[in-house]
Amino acid sequence: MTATIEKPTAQAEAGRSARSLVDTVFRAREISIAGALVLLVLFTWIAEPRFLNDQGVKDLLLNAAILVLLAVGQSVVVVTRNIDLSVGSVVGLSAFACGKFVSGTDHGPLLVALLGIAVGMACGLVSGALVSFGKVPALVVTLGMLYIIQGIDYWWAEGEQINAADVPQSVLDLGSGSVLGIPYLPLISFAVLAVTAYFLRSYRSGRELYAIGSSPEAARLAGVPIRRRVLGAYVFSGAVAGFAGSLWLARFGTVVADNAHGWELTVVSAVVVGGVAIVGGVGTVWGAALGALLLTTIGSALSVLKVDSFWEDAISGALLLAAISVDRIVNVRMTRALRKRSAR
Amino acid sequence: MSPLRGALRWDTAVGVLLVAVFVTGLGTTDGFASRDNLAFAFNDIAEVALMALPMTLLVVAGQVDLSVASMLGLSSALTGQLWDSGWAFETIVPVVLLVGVAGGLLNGWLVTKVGLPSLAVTIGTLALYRGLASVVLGSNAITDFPETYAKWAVDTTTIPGTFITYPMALFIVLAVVAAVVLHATGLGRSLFAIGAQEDAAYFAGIRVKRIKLLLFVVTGLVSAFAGVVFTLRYGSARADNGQGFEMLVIASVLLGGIDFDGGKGTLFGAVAGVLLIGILKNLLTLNDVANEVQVIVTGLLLVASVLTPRLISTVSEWRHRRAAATPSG
Amino acid sequence: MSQADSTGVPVLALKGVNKSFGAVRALRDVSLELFPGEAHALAGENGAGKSTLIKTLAGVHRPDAGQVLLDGEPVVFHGPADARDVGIAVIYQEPTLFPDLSIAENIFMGRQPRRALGRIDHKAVRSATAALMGRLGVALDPDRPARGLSIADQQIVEIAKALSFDARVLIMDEPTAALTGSETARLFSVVEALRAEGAAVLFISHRLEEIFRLCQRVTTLRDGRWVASEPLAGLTEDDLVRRMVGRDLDELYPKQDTRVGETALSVHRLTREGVFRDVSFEVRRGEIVALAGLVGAGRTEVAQAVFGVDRADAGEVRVAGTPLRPGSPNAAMAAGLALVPEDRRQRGLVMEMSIERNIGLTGLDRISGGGLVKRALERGRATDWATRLQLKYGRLSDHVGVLSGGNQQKVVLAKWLATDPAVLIVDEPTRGIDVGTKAEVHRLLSSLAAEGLAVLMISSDLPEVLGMADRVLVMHEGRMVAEIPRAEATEESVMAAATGRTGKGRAAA
Amino acid sequence: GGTTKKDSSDNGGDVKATDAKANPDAPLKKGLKLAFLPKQINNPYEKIVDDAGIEAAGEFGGKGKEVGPSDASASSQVSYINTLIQQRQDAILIAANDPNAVCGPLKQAMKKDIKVVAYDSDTAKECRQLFINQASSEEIGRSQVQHIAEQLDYKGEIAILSATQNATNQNTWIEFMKDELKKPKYKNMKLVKTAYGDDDDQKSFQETQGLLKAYPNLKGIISPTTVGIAAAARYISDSSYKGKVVINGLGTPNQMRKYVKDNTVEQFSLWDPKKLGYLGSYAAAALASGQITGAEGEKFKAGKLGEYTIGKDGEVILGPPTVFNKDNIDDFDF
Ligand SMILES: Nc1ncnc2c1ncn2[C@@H]1O[C@H](COP(=O)(O)OP(=O)(O)OP(=O)(O)O)[C@@H](O)[C@H]1O
Ligand SMILES: Nc1ncnc2c1ncn2[C@@H]1O[C@H](COP(=O)(O)OP(=O)(O)OP(=O)(O)O)[C@@H](O)[C@H]1O
Ligand SMILES: [Mg+2]
Ligand SMILES: [Mg+2]
Repeated sequence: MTATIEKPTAQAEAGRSARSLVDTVFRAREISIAGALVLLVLFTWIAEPRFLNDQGVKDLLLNAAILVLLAVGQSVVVVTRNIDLSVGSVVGLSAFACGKFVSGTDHGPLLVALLGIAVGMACGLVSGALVSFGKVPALVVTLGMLYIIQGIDYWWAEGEQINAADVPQSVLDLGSGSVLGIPYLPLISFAVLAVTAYFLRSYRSGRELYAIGSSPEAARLAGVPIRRRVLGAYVFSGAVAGFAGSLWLARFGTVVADNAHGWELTVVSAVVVGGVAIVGGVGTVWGAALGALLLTTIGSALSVLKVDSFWEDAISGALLLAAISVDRIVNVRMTRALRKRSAR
Repeated sequence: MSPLRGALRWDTAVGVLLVAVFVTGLGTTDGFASRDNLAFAFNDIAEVALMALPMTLLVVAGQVDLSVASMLGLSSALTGQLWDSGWAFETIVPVVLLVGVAGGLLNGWLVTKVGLPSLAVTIGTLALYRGLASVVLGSNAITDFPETYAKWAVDTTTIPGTFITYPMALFIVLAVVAAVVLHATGLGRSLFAIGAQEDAAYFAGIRVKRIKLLLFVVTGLVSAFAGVVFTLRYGSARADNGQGFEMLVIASVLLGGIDFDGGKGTLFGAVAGVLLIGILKNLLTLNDVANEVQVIVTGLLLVASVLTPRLISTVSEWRHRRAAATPSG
Repeated sequence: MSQADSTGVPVLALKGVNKSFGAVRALRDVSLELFPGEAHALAGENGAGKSTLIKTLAGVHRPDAGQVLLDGEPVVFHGPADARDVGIAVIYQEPTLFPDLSIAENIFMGRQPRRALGRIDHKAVRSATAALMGRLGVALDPDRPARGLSIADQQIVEIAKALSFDARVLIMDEPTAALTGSETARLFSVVEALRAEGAAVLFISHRLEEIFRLCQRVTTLRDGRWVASEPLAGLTEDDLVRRMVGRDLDELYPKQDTRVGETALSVHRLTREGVFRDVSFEVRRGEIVALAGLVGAGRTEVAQAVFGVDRADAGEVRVAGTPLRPGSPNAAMAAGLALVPEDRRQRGLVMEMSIERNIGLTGLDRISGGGLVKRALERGRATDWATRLQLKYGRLSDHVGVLSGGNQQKVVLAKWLATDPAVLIVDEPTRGIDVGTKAEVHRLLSSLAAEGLAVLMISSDLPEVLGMADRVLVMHEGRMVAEIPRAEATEESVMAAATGRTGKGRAAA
Repeated sequence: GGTTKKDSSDNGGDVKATDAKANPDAPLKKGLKLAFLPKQINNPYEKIVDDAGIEAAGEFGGKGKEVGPSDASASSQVSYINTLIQQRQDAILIAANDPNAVCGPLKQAMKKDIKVVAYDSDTAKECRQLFINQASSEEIGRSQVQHIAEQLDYKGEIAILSATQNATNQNTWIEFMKDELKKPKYKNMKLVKTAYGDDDDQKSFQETQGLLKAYPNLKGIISPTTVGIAAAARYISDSSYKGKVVINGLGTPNQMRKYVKDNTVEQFSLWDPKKLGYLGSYAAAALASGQITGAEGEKFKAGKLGEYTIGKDGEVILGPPTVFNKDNIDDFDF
């Protein structure tokens, strides 16, 4: 959106040292976000040591798990120069569908997860088909889908609430259980994250997603099956959101129709903070996951630091702005330094 | 073919749809046509409509401001807090508008000087301004605004003999101004150029950054003013006023056929989009259509807004190709 | 001399192809045959339909009528992938790279060598790219992202991409437009080698000497119609031009003698770290000064810094004696500067805007009255310049994007000439422009100079530089290395300076 | 100069339509149209109330319906009031998101002889004829503190987990809680923080987390909102704080059953939301039929609930809340 006029001028013939510097610049995003995260955690920990006790670490990971998952799904779409604003609604619908499905039964977690994924995939399929085959702007379509899915969810729920008491214990255990002290949820998110990252890096279809986002026209001429890939990205994002919905049920036990209402902007900001360019083609799911972790950690840190709740929003907004500004400024500085260095 | 294509442009279609919905309402729904109801229906969307105007210009220039509703909330909270601490209303309004300008400057500065994408920046300021609103006012709700001013904002006061309320009248005036700026001035041309191809606009000597900054400032200003209108209209200043309006504003603008990638759209379309959402909501509510169904209708309209023109052009292309394939004399 | 046997079955052919875009009939009943081991040239003016023909062969466009034949059998390509899969490699007129991806990925997208489990073999991708670069004799780092490559380097990546296919048919749409002599020579030797291996080649260029150098046959198009297909042996350049234009061509490089006036533009010790250093020169009224150099010498960057789109780190620019506020294109325009940028698609034009609005964009205050844009003035300005530059268009309200490459270039020129500048900087002004129009543009530049305009012309086209310039400035690796007066400017002297072997001419201060 | 708050201490007129005479013997009219306007449709608690109210309307031959926004914001209720006026309902029953924002339109409604009854969360007094209070606000507020104090032996730090920062009923109760805490017998107890979960399950959950981490010595949490208490209980039940931190507040038995049984929560309280809706429905009908006008001291019959008397400021109190614990929770289903 901001095609900056000041362009990165790296000399083609620049030698090895400059090249590794280039690498650093391009990886700076992940590094600076990780740095910010570490600083934040350290600072909070010094102020309140209980922040990092067993329960504290567990809470941090648990809080981030679902957002990380959604950010991973969203990045895959954003990388193709599209966006999926319907994720919040999909999580809501899937969580409610799963809740309705298990309530009063003893269905196991596997079945619930499958149902959630199926619901999410269905939603992703519709959005994806509209975007890829209808060739219509993703933002409008998925904003429309946000409303449509939400409406369906409300209409179906009719104000009903699924309570933890109705949910089978095996499902709830998925949300609260752990192995070796690490809760399942973050482990699941990490697994999805790692697999997605590897796929995006090492498979043709993964690289093609970046190609589409970087230049749709060039992708078309290179024979990339754009429609199929974009559709795939949406189905994946939908499936991940649906899966997140079933995990939501497992974690919180209580579901109503408007779970995750308004999360789309949080997810998008996690992705953007994590360095995935909103215009596509750039960024990694690792970055997006770090972005999500940073956002949830800011929230947790503020409440641990006893910040007046009236200040919480303002501070997290300011921190978000600071994070992306500092990152951008560092990046610009480094590019400029690089240009001047290569003068010699 | 070209006049046909003109008639099938989406913004025209939204206009036609608006009239159709209106006429249907007159014919089928008791109480819809009453002056009270029309005045109310229009006034009910006054703030969203006001904010949609600068938003249209922003989106045409390829930018977006998601912080408008938060600015509305901050302005409302500030109005309440200052009023409560005994300030004169005549002093409060300029101060609040200045805060709107400052908020717009911050958005614009981060976008133009720091070089961040506007979507990211304004997601941040969305949280920041809303947060400041709750810092200012906490959980208080301030009421008792002066009747001398409040009466101009409510739907029971209309321009005599019409159903046009004063916020609506203001909207009409500003809409005309915005339409002229966008479609008939050099600035408007520049906005389209910036939205379509920023580099080319910059190389053509257009002051891209300055114009963007200006747009954000105007958006902040109008949002702050919308906050004052909102506060007076409901007679209640609270930190969460107008929460979630940003999506409504964006939805209206998009519904009017403004291309989110920038460089395309008409102000007429945006206005028609806003009014359509407002009228439709009123009509459906009057007919006891449940809220969830209204939500679905909004979504379907949005999808239709982009899908329909697409379908039309596909069909006409197809027909054209068939015509071209058969040898002509 | 060619081992092609024109009586055999063509690998790829078009038969009776029609293609229209709305009201524009880009191709009418066009046929073409490509034989193995033969280089075939496609000639025609701007907008004749050459690129459209190529896109039809490449599966980008589907013909409205007529057939594409592969090995004599009719085929239907549903997309570029289909054409690619049967061994057709295409270099399009406008480079189409993925700016965010590395050069290596750009070349092998969708075709990366794979390891077990279908995983990409990143190492193999990189080494294959390095090999290709070696073959083309350029030192581009395979891991470097494509963003920020100069147009020439982008073109080289495109060429490498096409070569990587080991294709049966290699189609090149003006691959040399942005290249200088040495790269072109290198490219030609690679193409020769491919041809010797039996590949069919289709080549488009507006530089006729290149056509004669590389090709054996030529097909000429005029206004979308097929004119002739014939062997090049026995043809002269004039014959070819007559086929293309339908008349004899006027004098090439119509340089008028002018009286050189006072200094219009003076650049003093301009520096942008890492790009160019300590560049000083002057351009006087009535003078055409050429800025020559190898690709990547920094000429474009100098022009952009002078015009203020880039900020110089040091130095000063004066227009008519008054220092220019740095970093402000707006101030530059006010002072009477105009810059026709090199990259017309990104920087020269707003592709989605109409022709008239693009031309009006540089003079919004001139076409406005009382704050409002006067449509009549806007249209008048556009009509005037479209006529003067012989622009080929449907309606002035059409998007610039639908014009042919050369006609787009004319719109960029129109847009800047309409500002009535005192100093005109043109960066590759005739890139992709056909011979007829090129002469037109040259005549225009000449007569404008005669009227007292100062022209700084950046060009990689050496004949153009020698034919048009009163003085030639030469840059080498970011430094001004020579200033050669017209009388002493020869191909050798300029090239010597450009490659750093400063012999003739006097070294710049 | 200028217009300041002092100049306009008395704004608007009092439009309360109490000029009409009440006729205690008037029969309930048939075919009355009652509209319930909850804080937000989709709020399970409000849904129970409204459904009960609609059912009650059926009992006396009226017709009830529920309309409302899907977000609990102050402004979104207003457009519904307007349409209800256009539809000429006989009475509007509203659980106000904001006591003042809905005032203007409600006054208009009353001018058009539509009766206005607030329930659950009050509007400004002059904007409705009756307020059906689930229990006296004072009693709710004070009893919350009394209950938790007993559980904690009058010692230790406590916190409150409320709904949104602006919820009227919540804020009124919290005022009374703070007042109660001033009494000397609570001198060893300390209210350390009021957190806001926005009646959002997930937010409440995280706020609970935050409270426990920020205040290591926290001994108890009062959550006077059904969403909040369930979320808090759920967090505690899975964490190491189980058995160490006391949760009390207002919740529904169905939501809390699991946590009472697994000993996370010992007790909590609530009135019967069905009765609240039922009473609201009858009160609205009595108003619309002219049995009462909303003046203090008037009496009306609320079907099977028996007779109620209108108190000060048009308030009708449902009755004391029920305290739920292990022994009685299985007797309730809502
Ligand atoms: N996508 C399109 N839509 C509409 N018209 C088009 C489109 N592509 C090409 N044209 C028109 O078709 C005609 C032929 O264009 P083409 O690009 O093939 O010319 P060309 O011979 O390649 O010219 P040049 O030498 O300038 O590149 C032109 O009049 C052009 O305006
Ligand atoms: N758009 C761009 N973004 C980033 N770097 C660029 C860009 N264009 C050129 N460069 C780099 O700047 C240096 C100078 O290039 P420049 O284009 O000024 O050279 P030039 O002499 O004009 O050559 P050309 O004939 O290719 O335009 C080169 O190393 C080139 O890679
Ligand atoms: Mg071409
Ligand atoms: Mg150049």
